[in-house]
Amino acid sequence: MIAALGLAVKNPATWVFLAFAAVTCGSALVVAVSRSLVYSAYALLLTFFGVAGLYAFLDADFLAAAQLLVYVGGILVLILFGVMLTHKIRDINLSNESTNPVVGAVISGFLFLALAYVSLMTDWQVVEHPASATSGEIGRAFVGKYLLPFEVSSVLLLGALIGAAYLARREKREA
Amino acid sequence: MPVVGLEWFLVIAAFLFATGVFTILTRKNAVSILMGVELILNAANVNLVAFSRFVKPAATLGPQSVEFPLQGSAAHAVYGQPWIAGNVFAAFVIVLAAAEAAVALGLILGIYRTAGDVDVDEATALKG
Amino acid sequence: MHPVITFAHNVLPFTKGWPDWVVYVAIVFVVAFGILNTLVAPLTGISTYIERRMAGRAQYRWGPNRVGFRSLLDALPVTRWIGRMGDIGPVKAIGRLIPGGLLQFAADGLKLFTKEDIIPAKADKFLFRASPYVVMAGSFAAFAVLPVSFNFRAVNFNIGIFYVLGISSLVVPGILMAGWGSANKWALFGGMRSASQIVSYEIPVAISLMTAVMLAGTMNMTDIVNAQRSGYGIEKAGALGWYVFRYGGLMIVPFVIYFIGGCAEVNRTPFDLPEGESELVSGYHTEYSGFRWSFFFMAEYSNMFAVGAIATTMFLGGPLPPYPVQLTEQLFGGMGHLGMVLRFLEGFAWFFIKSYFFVLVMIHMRWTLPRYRVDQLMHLCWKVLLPIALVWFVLMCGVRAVRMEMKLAAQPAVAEVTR
Amino acid sequence: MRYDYVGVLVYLALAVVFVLVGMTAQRVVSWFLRTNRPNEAKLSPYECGEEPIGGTFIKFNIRFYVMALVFIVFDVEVVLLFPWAAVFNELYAFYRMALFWDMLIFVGILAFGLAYVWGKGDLDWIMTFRKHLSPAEKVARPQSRKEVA
Repeated sequence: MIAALGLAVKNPATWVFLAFAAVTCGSALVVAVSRSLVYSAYALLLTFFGVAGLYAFLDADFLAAAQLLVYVGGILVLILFGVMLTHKIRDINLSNESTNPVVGAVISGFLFLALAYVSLMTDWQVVEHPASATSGEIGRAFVGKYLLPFEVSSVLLLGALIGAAYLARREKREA
Repeated sequence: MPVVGLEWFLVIAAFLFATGVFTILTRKNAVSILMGVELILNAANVNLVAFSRFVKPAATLGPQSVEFPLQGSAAHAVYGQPWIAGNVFAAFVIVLAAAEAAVALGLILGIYRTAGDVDVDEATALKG
Repeated sequence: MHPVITFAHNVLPFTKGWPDWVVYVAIVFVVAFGILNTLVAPLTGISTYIERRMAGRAQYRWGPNRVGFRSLLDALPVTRWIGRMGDIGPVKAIGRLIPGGLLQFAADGLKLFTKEDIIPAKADKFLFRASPYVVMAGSFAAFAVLPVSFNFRAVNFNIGIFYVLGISSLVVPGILMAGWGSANKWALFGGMRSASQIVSYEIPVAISLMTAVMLAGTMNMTDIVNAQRSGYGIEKAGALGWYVFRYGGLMIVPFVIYFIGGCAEVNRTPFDLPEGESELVSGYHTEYSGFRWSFFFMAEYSNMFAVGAIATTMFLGGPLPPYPVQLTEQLFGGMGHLGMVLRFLEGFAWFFIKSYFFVLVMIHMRWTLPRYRVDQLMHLCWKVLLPIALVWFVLMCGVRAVRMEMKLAAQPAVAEVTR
Repeated sequence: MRYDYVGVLVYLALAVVFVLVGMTAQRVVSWFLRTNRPNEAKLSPYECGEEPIGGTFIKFNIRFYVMALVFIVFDVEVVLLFPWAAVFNELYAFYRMALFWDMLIFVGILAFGLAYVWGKGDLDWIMTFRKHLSPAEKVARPQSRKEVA
């Protein structure tokens, strides 16, 4: 254990990993506690970026790029639009008040400790397989083993599209 | 050889999950709550991909004998590498997250129109 | 061992003692620095010069025509003497050859550098300062996977083009950051418009790029280039192997959709609604001044070049010349290290010429076409480009499937073995 | 593989360092060359010299939002189709036309979604909502896009 840690400390990749982990966790914390809604949203940008970095460390190249494309380029933009559209904005610092921070901190702290305990104490059956390109494998899974989820996800997307369009359209009747 | 072990990723994912839960519990703003949900989904994704990278795939994926099929073989074509399952799941979670974000923001917009605010404590009526 | 490291060990023997990752980072850093200093920063300058000259031609006025080599030469006594020799034909002709105004961009850069850096009082200082970093990172990192010459690229990423789509989406939050942080109506409005336009046009662009990916069977940009070395069953196909000309010209449609969408993604006329001068002052960077502003400018021009470079790689054979590349391969192959250098230069020259051609087309479009209206813009994206791109993707898949069927029918034994 | 990520990181870092060095150098120059005299007029929002009226944060057209909603669905579609496109050549000999029909069903379902939002007018930038208006209001509103222009 100690020897492994010593090796890890000497490896520069460990430090890069720690930097990504710090960015991810730190910005997630900002999302949770920031007093400004816009800062929360932009901290979320860093979190998504950091998670993409973690995917890179897990050799999931396709997912890292998909994370950037969907989360940063899509969901985050949607959230930012939501922030800008649904506010009676008077000031650049949108307030983002929170309630019951103590109760929330206790519950989520307990959750974190429990999950971390389980993660660290379980004897995982870790196996090594060669790091290889994942995009081809994912494509193979989409047309083979996971064909049904692949097709059903298009139905899900259709439902989301129709539902979101309907919700966004609805009110104008009254206006 | 991976740089760092599985536990590191699991702990980071647990932290993301906890911050997501904290956000959902404490925020009043609906958009903030959505951000919390996105954090939780990301945490789940990190877990899935980490297990996909590190943990031995269950033999139930494909025939028992095919654990790491050869590149280009028929078994490879049909089943792919079994360890990819976690990555594929993560891809589907991304699909889910996108769909959820679209519908949730549509709902938030609806609440904003009827209530004039996106405070979830105020949105108590089911019909606008 | 990574090929880049092997290459470094062969060419620069003193690197053998270094750790592998140091060698790799050093090599990639040098390449990236080279790209930054040839394809991004000076090219921005040259492009502004060319753009303003072309604008001058289009609008019957002068572009920049003072600062430049000609003025430098005028300052020397000898050339002053030549100039006094007056309107003798040949001398005048020589004078014409040395364009004035070529150094205008350097002067402009110097001016921007020394300008006052204003941050509005009401602005969100942090977001205002952070935005250029995000925008610059998003547009520069896309250069990492471009195959600038034969089998030469900084990063041989196996998801190449998908990575480009992913990393360039960093630009959108960056633009919204600038718009929001400025605390200016027009900046915010320009940012919103810009973000909505970029994300909308990303869909037809991605689908038309996907068509080329489907034909090549890979997302790696180098492999996509190599797939265009031959075509129509001809080994030495030259330009015929490029994807625009393949499949009887069917691929022209995705190429055109890509180029239109690419123009819209860099927010230039006729798609420059986000910075339409007549309504919004200059879009999301209205409040930016001085050197801080120049990063947005640089990002815009490097994005233009990137759009051209991706079009070149995916549809026009990248660094492949229009004549059969095998000819020069044989010619330079026997020349050792000099041959390697020549081959690199050949590929880079073709890549650069083709990519820069698109930049010139974009500049020309800007000064030729009037601006779209916002509803026309969205109409074009969602009701014209997207359906055509989708239908064409399905069509090309069908064509490809038929081709594969024919190939399999020709050699049934192979099909049996795979099954 | 892992080296590729390092290369990407170098590019990202170089872009950030480039901006950082530029801004720092500019600040250094400012000590002895550049003017720095902010005043109230300079620091106010730039609105072509007019006095700014009202706050900065106007309410936006809902259309931006609807476009983003439609966009994200198709964005995910692209993400799912890319791996399919990358393996099409490789797996064709194995699956034959079944591979093509897989894709066609997937694209077809989403094309239906596109047709739906198109037909419902969600893709029109200018919404007249004639359907929901009384006849008197209909007369008052512009009837076609051309009139709006």
